[in-house]
Amino acid sequence: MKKHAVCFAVALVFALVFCGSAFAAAPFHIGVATLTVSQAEDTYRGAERLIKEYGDVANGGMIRHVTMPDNFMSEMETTISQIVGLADDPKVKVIVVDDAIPGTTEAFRRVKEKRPDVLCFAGEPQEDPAVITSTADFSIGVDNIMRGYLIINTAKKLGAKTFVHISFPRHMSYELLSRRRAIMEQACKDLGLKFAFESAPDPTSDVGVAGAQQFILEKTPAWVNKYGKDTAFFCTNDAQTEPLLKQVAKYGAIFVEPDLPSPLMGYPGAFGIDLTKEAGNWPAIVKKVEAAVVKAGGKGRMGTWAYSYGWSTTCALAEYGKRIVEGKAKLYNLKDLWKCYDKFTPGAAWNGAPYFDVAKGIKNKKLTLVYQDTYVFGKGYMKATDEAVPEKYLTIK
Amino acid sequence: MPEGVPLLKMENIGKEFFGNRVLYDVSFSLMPGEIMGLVGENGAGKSTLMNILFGMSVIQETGGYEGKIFIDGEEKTFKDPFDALEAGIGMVHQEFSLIPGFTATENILLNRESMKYNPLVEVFGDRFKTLDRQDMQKRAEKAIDTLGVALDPDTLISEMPVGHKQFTEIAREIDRQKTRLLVLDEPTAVLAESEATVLIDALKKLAAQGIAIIFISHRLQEIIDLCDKIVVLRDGRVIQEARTENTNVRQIASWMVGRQISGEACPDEGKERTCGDVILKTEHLWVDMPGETVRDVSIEVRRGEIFGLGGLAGQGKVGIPNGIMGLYISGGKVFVRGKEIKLNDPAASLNEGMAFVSEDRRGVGLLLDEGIDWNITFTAMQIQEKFIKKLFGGLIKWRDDKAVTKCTEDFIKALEIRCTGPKQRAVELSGGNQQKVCLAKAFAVAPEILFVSEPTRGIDVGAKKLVLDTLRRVNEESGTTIIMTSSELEELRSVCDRIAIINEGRVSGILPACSPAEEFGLLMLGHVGEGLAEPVPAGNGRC
Amino acid sequence: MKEKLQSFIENAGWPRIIIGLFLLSLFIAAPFVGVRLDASLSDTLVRVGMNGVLVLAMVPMVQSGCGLNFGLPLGIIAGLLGAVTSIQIGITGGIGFLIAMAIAVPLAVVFGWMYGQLLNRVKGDEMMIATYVGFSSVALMCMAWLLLPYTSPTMIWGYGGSGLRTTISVEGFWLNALSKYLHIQIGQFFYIPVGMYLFFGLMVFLVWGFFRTKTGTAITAVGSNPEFARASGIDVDKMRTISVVLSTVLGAIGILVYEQSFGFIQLYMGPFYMAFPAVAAILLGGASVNKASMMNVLVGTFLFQGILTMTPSVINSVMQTDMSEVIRIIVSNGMILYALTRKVMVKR
Amino acid sequence: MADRNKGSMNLKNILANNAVPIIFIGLSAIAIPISGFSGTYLIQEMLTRLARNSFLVLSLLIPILAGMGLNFGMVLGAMAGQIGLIFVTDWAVSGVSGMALAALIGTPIAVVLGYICGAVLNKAKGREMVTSYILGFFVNGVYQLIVLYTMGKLIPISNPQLVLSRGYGIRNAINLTGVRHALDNLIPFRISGIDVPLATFIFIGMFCLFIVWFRKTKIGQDMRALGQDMKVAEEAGIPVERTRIIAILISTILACYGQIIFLQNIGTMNTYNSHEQAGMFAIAAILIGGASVSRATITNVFVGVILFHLMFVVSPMAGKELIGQAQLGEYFRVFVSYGIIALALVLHAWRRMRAKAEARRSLRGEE
Repeated sequence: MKKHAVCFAVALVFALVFCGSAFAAAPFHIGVATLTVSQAEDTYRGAERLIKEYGDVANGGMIRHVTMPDNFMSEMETTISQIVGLADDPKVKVIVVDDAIPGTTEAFRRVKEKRPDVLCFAGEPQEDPAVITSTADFSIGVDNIMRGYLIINTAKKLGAKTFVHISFPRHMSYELLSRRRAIMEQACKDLGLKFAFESAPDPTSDVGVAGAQQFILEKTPAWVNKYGKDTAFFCTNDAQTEPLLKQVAKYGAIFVEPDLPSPLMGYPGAFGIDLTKEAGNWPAIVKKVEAAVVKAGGKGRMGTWAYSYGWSTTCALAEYGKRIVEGKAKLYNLKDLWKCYDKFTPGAAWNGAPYFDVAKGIKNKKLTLVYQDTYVFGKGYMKATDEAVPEKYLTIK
Repeated sequence: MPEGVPLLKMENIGKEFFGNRVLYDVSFSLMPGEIMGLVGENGAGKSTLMNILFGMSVIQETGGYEGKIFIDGEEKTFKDPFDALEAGIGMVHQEFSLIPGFTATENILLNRESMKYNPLVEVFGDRFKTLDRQDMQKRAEKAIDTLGVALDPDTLISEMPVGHKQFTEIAREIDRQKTRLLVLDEPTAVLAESEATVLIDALKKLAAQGIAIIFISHRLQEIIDLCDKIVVLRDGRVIQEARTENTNVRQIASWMVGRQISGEACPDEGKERTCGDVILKTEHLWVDMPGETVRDVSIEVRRGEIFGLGGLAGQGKVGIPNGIMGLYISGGKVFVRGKEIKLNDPAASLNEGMAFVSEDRRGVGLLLDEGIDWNITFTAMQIQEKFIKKLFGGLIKWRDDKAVTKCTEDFIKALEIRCTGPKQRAVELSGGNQQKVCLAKAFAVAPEILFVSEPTRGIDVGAKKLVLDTLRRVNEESGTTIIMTSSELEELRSVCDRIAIINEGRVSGILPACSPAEEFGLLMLGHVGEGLAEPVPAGNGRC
Repeated sequence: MKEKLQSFIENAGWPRIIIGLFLLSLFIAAPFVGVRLDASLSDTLVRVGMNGVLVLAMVPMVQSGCGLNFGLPLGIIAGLLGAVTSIQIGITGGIGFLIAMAIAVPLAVVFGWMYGQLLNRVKGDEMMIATYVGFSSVALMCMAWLLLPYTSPTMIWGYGGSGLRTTISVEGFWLNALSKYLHIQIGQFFYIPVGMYLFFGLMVFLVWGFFRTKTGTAITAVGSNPEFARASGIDVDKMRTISVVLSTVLGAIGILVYEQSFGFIQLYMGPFYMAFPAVAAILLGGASVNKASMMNVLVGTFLFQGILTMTPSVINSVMQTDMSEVIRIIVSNGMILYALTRKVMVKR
Repeated sequence: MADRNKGSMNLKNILANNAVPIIFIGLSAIAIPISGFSGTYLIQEMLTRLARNSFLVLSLLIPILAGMGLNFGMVLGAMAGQIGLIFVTDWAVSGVSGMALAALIGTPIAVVLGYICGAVLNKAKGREMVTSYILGFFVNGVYQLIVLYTMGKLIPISNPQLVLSRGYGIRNAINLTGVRHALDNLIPFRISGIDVPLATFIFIGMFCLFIVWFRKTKIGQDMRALGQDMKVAEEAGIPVERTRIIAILISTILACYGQIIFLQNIGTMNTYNSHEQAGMFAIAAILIGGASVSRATITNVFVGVILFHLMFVVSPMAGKELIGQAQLGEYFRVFVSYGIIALALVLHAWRRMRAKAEARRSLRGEE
């Protein structure tokens, strides 16, 4: 118990110091909920970027930032109360949740019950599209439908003959992930690649994250041997991406882009890249990562997005909400949305479209799927955003 | 003899445990309302007889019994205690079978609660009937009233004095409408005298209502006060059956312990034994050992002596070695060779050259899951660093398995331990061989003073002899002082020089082993001063 | 012959035989479904070396009667602290690894001692409390990882500039510090890290040796029958504490061995579930909650890691489904359950 | 002298017996003002969480009564409830009738699982807690096997909103719009801006009455008896093993209903994870409420739920406000919630040992 007591004593001192700063009046507040750095660094950094831009509520700024549980799959209650807690501040007009982990829908529902005026935005919803759009005013997801085709297309351009998709049962119960897998399989067939599915241990099961990563680490060489060097690997789990990148570079295989693309996704950890000087500067980060990847032997065979998807989306959603409240932008106007993206990601090419619900056969304007151009290290942009995706992939289940 | 059909008749009862005969041809009968006292030494067969009567599972599991039991003239066999309960036999065991967090009422009516119907019973069955607390209260009060004691039915067992717990147990048997025969196994052992008086009055009342009672006790005066007749068991045989008005405490005591072979009690008569100065002395020793509390013991033991500690079970004789060896919390003073030793520290006692063969073989005495070799050598290894090879100038104390095996093999040979080899696990040995292992463990430390507690309990005759002979030999050859605790007086008398009898945690007397058996019997029963001889001070034995 | 078989089954125990046969069938099936046998075998062997010391860390506490060490994360945390500090210092190669160990071991001793004091106060409930002590210490360390003033650029968050990353690569520091010594490479895929095995062997030897010393004997006796030990003048609490310290130290060393082969340091929630694979492995190896031998460690680690390596790839290739993962979970937890419900059997 | 001694003993005992809640109240008292939450929000949140969690926590009472410790196996019941909800959602039965139907479907599954759990625990007497913990993992695997591979294929599920578009397997999240707040809003009740889930509270109240009643039945009495002393109970003819199985069975069934109530309030279901922490959090709550592994009352449940969840709501915010980093609050919360369980268990073990020493002291002679 002593530990607690000490914690609190220390905490109390801190509190007294912090309470000193006065609450200056921002006209309204924006609530941002993200995961912690250990779960998803990029969105957390996005929130930090917003605080830098608009200030923390505690210091009279605009942004009210909270985090959601690391163990979010089973602690839905906490997620809900954290998000709903944001609406407790009467000045909050916009709530951005990124990643919109399970529980977000219900949290938004509760926010709306009390405060119908609050704009509820979700980034990268992990609940079913139909579920999240039932309450969120606007959501942005990574365009797994388009990417299902585009990743394969890019892989082909990079010289891949085989495409290996690594995942596990729990992830395959996600509608968009499961569909993407189906689309990839079809695209491989159409573009003349061999498709293979490999299963890996679930990091949330009894083996833990390390056990799951280890599996990737040791299996990749065998896979490269089995499928040949011209094989593009893809992995649905962030934690498993790290060892995969390391092995892909080492054994000379191909890696188009991570599931949630970002220069920070996997690369710094996999190659031990020092980014202290570049902190916060995406182009510089890309340059540094590029150098490391090229050095590791991944030149022209490994890619990602130049700006972090999670980071950009968190920032863009908050900005979009801010502009809507201020009357400078309109909800569902994608042009306004792209402007918000541009503010934070100068020079990046974005594309996207409203989600097409296969079951109902209609477009859902509340969920927009976006994607950025793929940047291959040592090769440059792949112009994926200019590529036209054949219609038929939109309806593959 | 009263007329009519006896309520209980046991005829030619015999019982063998693994070839070890404990009951021979026991017969007696009991009329309704009659109180019978059942007396005998520990191990005389009282408990086995009652276990047979009560249908305890241990009897069935070990091959049943011989003879017949008649209830109301009808032959019965009880497969389990519930059969016996059904037939109207209630038994109050020595250990309380009570639930501490329950009230007296709840315990009296345990699993026989009064119940009320409610509609949910139709769905879930009878166990979902609610308890009828009012009726339960009434029944409990009635049972308590029958006993005629002042016992609040709402008191929790955990908050009761021991006597009340005993009454609660008896009340439970009374509440059974069917109970016609009540067996009480040493009910007064835990009671103060005043409480015992109340209990005896209550039992008389019960008998007056026609309930027959079998009363087992070591307090002979109580037996005489309460019972109509007594049956004395010795070595599994009925020695005497008598009406209490025709006998007295002395007579019963001699029936209990008396043996024709009394000459054997002093085996070395005539042989001069030399004992040295006082090696062990206790002053006002008390030991907090549950069930064997030692309250105030001051004794002196001489070098080279074999000193016996006798007395009835639960009186504290076992507590003495356990306290001196630091296994239970103890106080007072203990001197070895005139030097006071630290109590409550087993290592200190061991370091003083004392060793202990515990009565609790399986609990304290053995590492059941380890081999014989470990069992024998462990203490010596840890305390005296025997069987240790010092490597790197003593930095590493390496276990010398060769020496361990060698030593174990020697002991196996010397003590005739029947086993497959030094590595056999202790749990797989028979009781007698386990006991030999325990002795070997003590011998391995080559002690100056050896405490042996109940060394022959639960082992067969052959092993018994070997164990006792070994003790004698060690005493003679190595001059080891032995302090032996035993519930079997004859055993003590056959080995020891002097015997102290412990009663209620105190020394009730110390006698030379050759003193007449009756005197020991009287001391055991707490009749201090009524003995024939005065207690013998140290040094007045054969030494 | 029949008798021999029977005694073999009795000695090995049915669960191990069943799992062993299952694993064997996986190995046999592997080449037919396009999984390389040599690579799989090599993977399994590497894993045994990596995880062996962590499984070994169960032994002292089991032997002293403290039950299975669900508090292993505590030792792992000590190891992690050693690892990150060593990287911070920046010395590479085997020396860096030794430094990590030199830092981790004293920390583990301190943690283990405190942990031992706690466990001595809760005799009988060790396993449950250990689980929660492990969990809460992991959460406490999560805060510490963010706040500790480490500055090495390879370890801290690239974007934020402070706090440690979830995954830290040890490449360029002491990756394969042990594994690379004397390693045998046969063909492209068969690889045995002899150095790591030697180290693991050394650890096994040290633990084995420890249990042959006076103190080790006393600890075993305490676990077998604390009353017996007490009657023989043993300080039971002290022996238990020693065993807990030893377990914790082995946990710290174990994670370092693991990391040098794995290539990454896992911080934050990483240690959270580290205890379970180790517990599962030793139970699978035939240990009970109060008796464990070196053989249990070796057999258990091999079986557990073998199943972990083989089921996803082979079953996946056979059935073309991701179901293998679910089957693995059922099998491994089923075995632990079996071990827990097994009556303590008297042999012969 | 003796009396005074007793008095100080009592105060010490009260402190020792309630150490966990006292520490918690202290922590909350400091943390609430720091977190900056409004009173209304906290009251609303506590009411909601009380309604949501109490039932799950109450399901722990009966195994404790029967001396089986904390039933980690209650996640089995939670899984049964979830299977019920999957079907109900598929058949689009909504409202209270939907919940009732879900309970109806869940019950037989819970009975089977509860029986298995009870039988397994009978083989692991004295190690119930660890065993039921592992059993939870094991059955979780079976649950995944059934829900992810057989539903939609072998077990017909027609609603495309539930089944993955690949044709089998239930999606990872299910919107329980049909039964959402069905019970909570059955009797609308609002007092000064705070919604009170009256019907749920009535239901919980009824269940408390059930427990009170259950304790008065023959079987309740039997459970109390064997909870205190299994051997004596057996000697008295109480069927020990059977009664233990019944205790777990009831607990599992109640956990099944509890999970349904929990999820109707949450509104969405994480198909593969919602149940995982049900046991962990319920156990944390009851321990914080002052219960021990061998003794628990209804009061413990409610005090525990309020304190635990108050801490849960407040600590991330408080942590954030204190240290200035949002994520530290999160870690702080995890630390507090696990640390408190460890602490509670340590205190209980320590207290039990003290009680044993105390009992032995009373055996000692006059000295």
